[in-house]
Amino acid sequence: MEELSWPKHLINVLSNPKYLFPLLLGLFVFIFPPTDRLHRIHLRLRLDRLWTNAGGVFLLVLFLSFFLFGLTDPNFRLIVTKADNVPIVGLIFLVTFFLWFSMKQALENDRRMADGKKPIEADDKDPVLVWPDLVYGEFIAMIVCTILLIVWSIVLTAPLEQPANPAVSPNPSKAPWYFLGLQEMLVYFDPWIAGVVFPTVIIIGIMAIPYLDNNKKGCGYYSFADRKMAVSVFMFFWLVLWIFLIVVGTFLRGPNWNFFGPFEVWKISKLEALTNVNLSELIYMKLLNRRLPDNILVREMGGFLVILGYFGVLPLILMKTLFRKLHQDLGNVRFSFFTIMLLMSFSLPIKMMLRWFFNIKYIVAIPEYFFNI
Amino acid sequence: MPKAKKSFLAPITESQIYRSIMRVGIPSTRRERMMIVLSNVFIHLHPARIPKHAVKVKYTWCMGGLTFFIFLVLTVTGILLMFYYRPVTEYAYGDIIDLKEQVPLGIMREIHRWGAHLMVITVWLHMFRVFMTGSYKPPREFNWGVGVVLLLLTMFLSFTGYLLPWDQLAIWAITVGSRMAGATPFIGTSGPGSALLALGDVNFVHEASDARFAMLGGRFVGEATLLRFYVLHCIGLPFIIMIFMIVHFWRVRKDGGISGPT
Amino acid sequence: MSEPQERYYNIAKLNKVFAISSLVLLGTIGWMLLDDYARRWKGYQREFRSYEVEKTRVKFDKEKNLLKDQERYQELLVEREAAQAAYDANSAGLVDLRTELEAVQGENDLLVQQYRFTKAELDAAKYQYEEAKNHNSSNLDRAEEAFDVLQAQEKQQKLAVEVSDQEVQQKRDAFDALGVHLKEIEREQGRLAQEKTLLENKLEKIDQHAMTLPNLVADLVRDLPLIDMASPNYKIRQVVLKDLKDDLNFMQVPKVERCITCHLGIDNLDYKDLPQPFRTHSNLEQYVDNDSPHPLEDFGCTSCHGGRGRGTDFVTAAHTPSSDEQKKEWEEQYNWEAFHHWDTPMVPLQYTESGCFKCHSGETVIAGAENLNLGLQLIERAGCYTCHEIEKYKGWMQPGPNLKAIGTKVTPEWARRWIADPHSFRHNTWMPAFWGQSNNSDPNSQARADQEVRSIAHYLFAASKEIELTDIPVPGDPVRGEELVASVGCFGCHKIEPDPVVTPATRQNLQREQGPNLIGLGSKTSATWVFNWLKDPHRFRADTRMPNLRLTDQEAADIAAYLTQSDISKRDDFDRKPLAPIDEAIVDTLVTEFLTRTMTRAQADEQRAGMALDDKLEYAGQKLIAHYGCFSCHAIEGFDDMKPIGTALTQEGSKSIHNLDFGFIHIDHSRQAWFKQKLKEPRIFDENRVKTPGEKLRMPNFNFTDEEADALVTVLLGFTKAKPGHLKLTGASVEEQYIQEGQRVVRQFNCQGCHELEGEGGAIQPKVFDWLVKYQDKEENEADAVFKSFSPPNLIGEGKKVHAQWLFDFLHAPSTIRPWLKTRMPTFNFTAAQSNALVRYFSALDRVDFPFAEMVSDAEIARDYEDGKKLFSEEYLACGKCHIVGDQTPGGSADSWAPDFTLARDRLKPQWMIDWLMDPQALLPGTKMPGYFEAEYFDDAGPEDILGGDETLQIKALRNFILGLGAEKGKTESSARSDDRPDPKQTVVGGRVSKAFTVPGD
Amino acid sequence: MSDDKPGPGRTPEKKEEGAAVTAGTGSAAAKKVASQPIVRPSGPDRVPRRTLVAWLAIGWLAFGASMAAYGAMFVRFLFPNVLFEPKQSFLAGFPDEYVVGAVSERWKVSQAVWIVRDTETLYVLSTVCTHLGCTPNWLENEGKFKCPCHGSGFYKTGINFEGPAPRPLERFRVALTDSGEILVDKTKKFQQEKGEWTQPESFLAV
Repeated sequence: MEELSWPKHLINVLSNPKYLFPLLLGLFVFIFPPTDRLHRIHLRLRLDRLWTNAGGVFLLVLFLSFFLFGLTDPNFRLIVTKADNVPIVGLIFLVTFFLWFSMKQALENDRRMADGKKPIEADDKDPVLVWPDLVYGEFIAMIVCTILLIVWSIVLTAPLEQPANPAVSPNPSKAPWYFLGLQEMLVYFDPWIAGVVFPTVIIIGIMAIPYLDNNKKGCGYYSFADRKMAVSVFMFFWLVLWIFLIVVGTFLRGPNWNFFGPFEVWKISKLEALTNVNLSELIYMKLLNRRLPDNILVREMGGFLVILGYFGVLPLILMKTLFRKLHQDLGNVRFSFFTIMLLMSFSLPIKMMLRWFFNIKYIVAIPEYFFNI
Repeated sequence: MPKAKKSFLAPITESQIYRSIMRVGIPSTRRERMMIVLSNVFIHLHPARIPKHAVKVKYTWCMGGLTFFIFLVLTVTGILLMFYYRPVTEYAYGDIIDLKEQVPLGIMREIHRWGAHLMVITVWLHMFRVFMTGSYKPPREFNWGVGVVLLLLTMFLSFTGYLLPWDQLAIWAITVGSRMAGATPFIGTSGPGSALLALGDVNFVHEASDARFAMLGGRFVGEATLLRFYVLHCIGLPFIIMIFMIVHFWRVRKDGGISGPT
Repeated sequence: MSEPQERYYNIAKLNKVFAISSLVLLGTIGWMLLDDYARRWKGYQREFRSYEVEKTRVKFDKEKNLLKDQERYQELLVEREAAQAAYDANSAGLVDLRTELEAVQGENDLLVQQYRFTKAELDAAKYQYEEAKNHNSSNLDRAEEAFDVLQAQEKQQKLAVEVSDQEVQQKRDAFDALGVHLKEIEREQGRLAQEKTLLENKLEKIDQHAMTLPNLVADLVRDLPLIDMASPNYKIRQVVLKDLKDDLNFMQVPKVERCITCHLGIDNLDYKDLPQPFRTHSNLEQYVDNDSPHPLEDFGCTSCHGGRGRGTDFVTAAHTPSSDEQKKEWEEQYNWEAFHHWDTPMVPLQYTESGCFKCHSGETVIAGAENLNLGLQLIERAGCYTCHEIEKYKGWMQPGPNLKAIGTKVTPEWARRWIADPHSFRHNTWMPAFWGQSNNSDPNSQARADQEVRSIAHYLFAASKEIELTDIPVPGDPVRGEELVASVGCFGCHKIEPDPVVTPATRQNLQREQGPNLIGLGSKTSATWVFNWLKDPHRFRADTRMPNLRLTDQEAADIAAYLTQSDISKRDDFDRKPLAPIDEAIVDTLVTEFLTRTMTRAQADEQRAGMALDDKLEYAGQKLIAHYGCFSCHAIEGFDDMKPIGTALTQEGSKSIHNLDFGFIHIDHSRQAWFKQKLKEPRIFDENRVKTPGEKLRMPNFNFTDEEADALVTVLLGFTKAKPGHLKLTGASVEEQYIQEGQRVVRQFNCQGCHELEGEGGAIQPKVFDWLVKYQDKEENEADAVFKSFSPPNLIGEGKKVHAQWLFDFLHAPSTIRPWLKTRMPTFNFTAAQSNALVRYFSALDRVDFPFAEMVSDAEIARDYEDGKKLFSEEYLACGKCHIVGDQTPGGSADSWAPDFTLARDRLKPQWMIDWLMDPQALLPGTKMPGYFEAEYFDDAGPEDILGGDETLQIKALRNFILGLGAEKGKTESSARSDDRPDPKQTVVGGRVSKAFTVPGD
Repeated sequence: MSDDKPGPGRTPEKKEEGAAVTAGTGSAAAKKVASQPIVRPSGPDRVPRRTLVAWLAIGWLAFGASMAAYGAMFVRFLFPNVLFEPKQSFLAGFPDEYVVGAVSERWKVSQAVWIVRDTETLYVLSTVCTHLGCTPNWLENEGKFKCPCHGSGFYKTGINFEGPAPRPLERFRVALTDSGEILVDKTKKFQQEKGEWTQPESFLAV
């Protein structure tokens, strides 16, 4: 193997979720500022220019050049052009485009409303006949969609691997791509949390959006300024915890579920040291310098306290401090539901970081009863 | 109104047969245009008139409509594929090979598979659009919930279809995916609390009686799973998803049509 | 009143968008159709068709010209014209006759119809009548009456029909008679032109230039897209196999073979010169053809070649190139890429024989699969099966010498030099090299190696037992010894090759490497040891394959002297190789490493501290022997029931590529590439790996050549988990099992080193030739003529020839049959099971009933005595001129002698003797035995004055007389024989049996 | 075709767009449309009616052709390129195995044929009744094939003589292999009514 050129090497290192994820998180609050203060920084950094035509071109060029540059690399090409991965490449471009497209319209509306005008949609209230305008448009859209599907089908053969063999699992074995976010979570959480609790919570959470978001503004038109908090939280879930994890799971997870940079060979023999400890071990062995107590409850007391603090005390603190205004807006019930949800979802990045930077595996570890958090 | 020259299609569009089917000829007045919407069961999904911004692709991205359209494409190709596919472990793999190697226009499989991927994406983008325009807000809260159920069903449809080729990709994706069911608290063997559901020495939650078993029809992904997933994929889930779709479309209309600024 | 327009889009623009997108849609659908339609195999079929037309046309032209030159055909043409003219001239009569015939025929038709109706009514009436009878109905009378009437009517009508039939026949005959001559000519014409007509018909079907217009149009239309399902020219051809399955992991699915969709000329010799994919199979005698043992319908293609039978595209059929050049060519020509999603891709052409093993796994030699056979023999010789479990070789003996008494044989110093580098002592030894390999040649490893070898040697000698050696009673003479070695048959299994010579890897060569190359024995051991070993090898090890040649003391002493005291016996360079001094630090490391595997470091240190140096060496040696698996090939004290250390190879050919560690070596990611690399350089995959000594690869290096490695790869690829249906497996019948069992014994004891068996073997023959030239002063051409008679006998037809009981006894205690032979049948110390296996093997080979023995009664022998003696005498056939009779040896040189007649009675089967006398060449091609009774002039062959000149009787008399010669000799010892066939269970046939052979199941 | 004239209800902005896209947005449409009482602006910004219809016609033609191709494809899809049915020819043993004058039911179940041997010939009859496809029974005593469904009767030769069957039973191609075995090929059939029973391979001369 020849040496990698430095840009590839840099990308390889950077794309390690260990670095990429915190980086994204850091950038995120400035790109989608949930609060006014952050919004001011956002404006000062002129990040709003991302959502203009120029910004769109910039994003397009950025993504395109990355992929074009990447395609010169055999390993990148191998992974990206794998038939089942192509939809995800498409997804990256589509999501970025529609993100830009919606934000662009939102910003236009925001600007109009700042000038005291109504959003564009409000100006377009004249009725229009469905026949032919809407129906015709839909018809054409269907045709175009069909064309896309057929061309895609001709160019790419649907994958069919070796016949099923229950005795030999392929390495890596991946869930369908749309579940890769969940599979990624499984690395950090026990199956019952990542595979059962989280999906349930996610579904309930999404369904609860209309009931939590009692902001009367921002209905029926694109806008950001009117609903910074809502958009920002949504983007966090949608972009960071869903799309990003899918992309990582698809492109950057290789044999043995090891992390591989986009320009790295997927070697089965690659080994990573996975040395993890539980919180209880940290407390008793490292801090208190003694062996783990036999009693499970005593042993995991620390963990329970942390959990209790996280879900019990933290919301109260938040209520009084950072989220005071939110609390006022939402009221007690909504607020507690919202913060619990939010904290739950934040537990994922927190667990990730704990794992990456402190090698902590479980906060509460009771494998005896399959109860690990 | 002065009579204009008749269209050359008039002998057809004014015939009794055509009229009996279409009710309205080629519409040329506002009234006729509205009539055609009202008298056609398919187009009647739409109201006769909508606000102008709702016609704009810029606003709707057409994602909901396309999702429905792809669903129809998947139904048609799926039915065709059923002619050549037998959900039995001995045959399934060979049948899928043959779609590529021998069946004329076996490309239906490609259309079906890529269509399924595309549908997941369009559903996501549709939800994204709905969120960005705040369209879930009252009075449309419930329909948002129905939409979430549709999202789930879409992903389950895709998931169940994933197993059918019976290749390595299939069984291992399902094996990995279904492991999670086994971790369900209380009713999954490897979930917390499963040990509590025992009376004396008799354990009620074990590998052959837990949530995962119900899903797979066995301790591991095998013959029974293939059949289960096939039935769910071809009959069970499409049936449910259609009911929810009806509700969804109905509620779009009943909740005041497409959203817009008040 | 203005109506609000309520419109948004510019409809013209939408129309345009619609039109454009519809056009694009149409385009994509067209594209999809074409993409689906334009399959590569259609192109091949089209191409093949043009070849087919070409070939057919050539044949047709040839046939046409042949007819043109054929006189008879030309005559017929003329005759036909004349006949036609005559026929036409009679047209008036013809018309009359036809009119008459038609009239009669019309009458006949009516009669027949009437008759049939009546018959049907009769059947119904009969039914009614029977019913009525049964129910005693009141209608009985009426029914009976109706039945009777109809029956009478039917009889009458039948008669009428018969008369009418006859009349019709007469008329027809008369009509036909007129045209009979013309018909005959036409028929003969047709017969002569049959081939041409067939070809012409074929051309009309396939050649567009020879088609009728409607057919031509149809031909153009039938393959058009969308309607090509109705009756296409070009279609996928497939065979579904019943007994051969694709293994889809825990499921066996019948193979579907579509290879013939493109490989169109595979079963037709006409296409043997065409390029691929059309070329004929290279061996239709054996494969593909319906009359071959492996017809396509039953065996398909992928069962031998591998590949994805359902594939209809070059890539998806999982073709595999056989060389880098081919790979490049395919990449350019077919966009070839490895098809990873099929576990059994095509086996590269050079390894195709691996496919034979699936069904022929029980056989020792698979006819025609030379590469595979060589590989199997290499596995046997190298002893792969001792470290790697291989189903086929379960229970085979260890290939290396017994080391339990090593102290009696060699010195520790010699042993250390030998273990460290066996090839420096004997260039072609089969002992592989463990040290000095790519992963242990660095200075550290070398220092360690010295101590490892020392420890191993230490253990071996410490565990060695003494075997008492008797002193050589007489002084040996190396010169006589050399001659003895050349003559008694040592070269059947051994070589004496002081210097490396390039020998091709052949099976015959391997037969001569059954035992070690006998050089350097003076360096290795003492003359006394060699003497003792030669006198009785089984004393050293009961199951050794070294046989006892029953040498006299003098002979043994001479050979021992030659092997230990002549110029071939010393390897001075080797003896002078320095031996590293002991390095206790390294020995300590070794001991600690092994100790810490089962205990903590502290415990290990403590234990080690309590060990003397000797103990440490012994301990380390023992562990190292276990580590390197020395015990697999050699019997070593303390290692009697150890498990083999290598990977089991029984299903190696099905191993997933992911389970093969390619390390950092850049070779093709295929099984065959990995196997070959591993065989050529077993330790290569350690390159650039950081490993402790204990983790390193340890397979030793056998220095396989490329051909040998290829042969072994063929075998390994054949070791698959494929399970052919039982109908396809060989070895199903009892005979086949006997043969396979016997072959295994033959192989293990290297019978073919001396004898020719099943058409191969006799490896010693060139050496016999050398001996004749060197010691018998024969000219080369002389030697060439007679070397076969001085070689061990060809065992063809042995089952037909000799009595089973005799053979069984002979194998245990060989006796001299051919006293002129210097090579001697040694005593192998066979177990009863092994001898039985051999006896059954010979019977099964010749399809002889077993264990029946035919006998000739004493009375018969007595009856024929006089006639036989006359025939035997000098005046007539002079049998005694060549054959030995008891103590009487014939005159002349020994090369014309023939076996002793007194042995015949016990040894030979009477029927065989008759066959032999009739035609010796047929039974043993090339034999010196003259054929007195050749079939061509059989009736004149025998003398007229004996037995009335009846040759059949003469032969019988002669046979009986010869049997009598044996009876005279054996009378004292043998009991009376009966004429009857012996009871099959009665195993005592000859009357003097030490051990009896058995029949399984009895 | 539909009236597509943009009227005054259009927003000015839209008008611009339309004008920009279609060169010389024509006035021709205006003349045709009766239902619009509004006076249409005339002049160079109107789409010519002819162009309008042309585009629409092209669109519908192309779309119609696509749909036709689609439909044809679906039909084609129903005809696989290979069949997994059992082979249509089989070896039926040696002629001596068949009794002269008897109808052999040996292959009735596995191959759906009767093999009939008389003094000079041997022929293979299909067991499919020519009426509606039932399988007749061979009645040894009556010497005829009788179909249980609608009572058609056939002689041993296969000729129909009673009941509704319109034509005789079919015969299959029969030949001898090189080794003298009977080879029956069911892909080739011979029908008496077409005079095919005299053709060489419709029977075997024994």
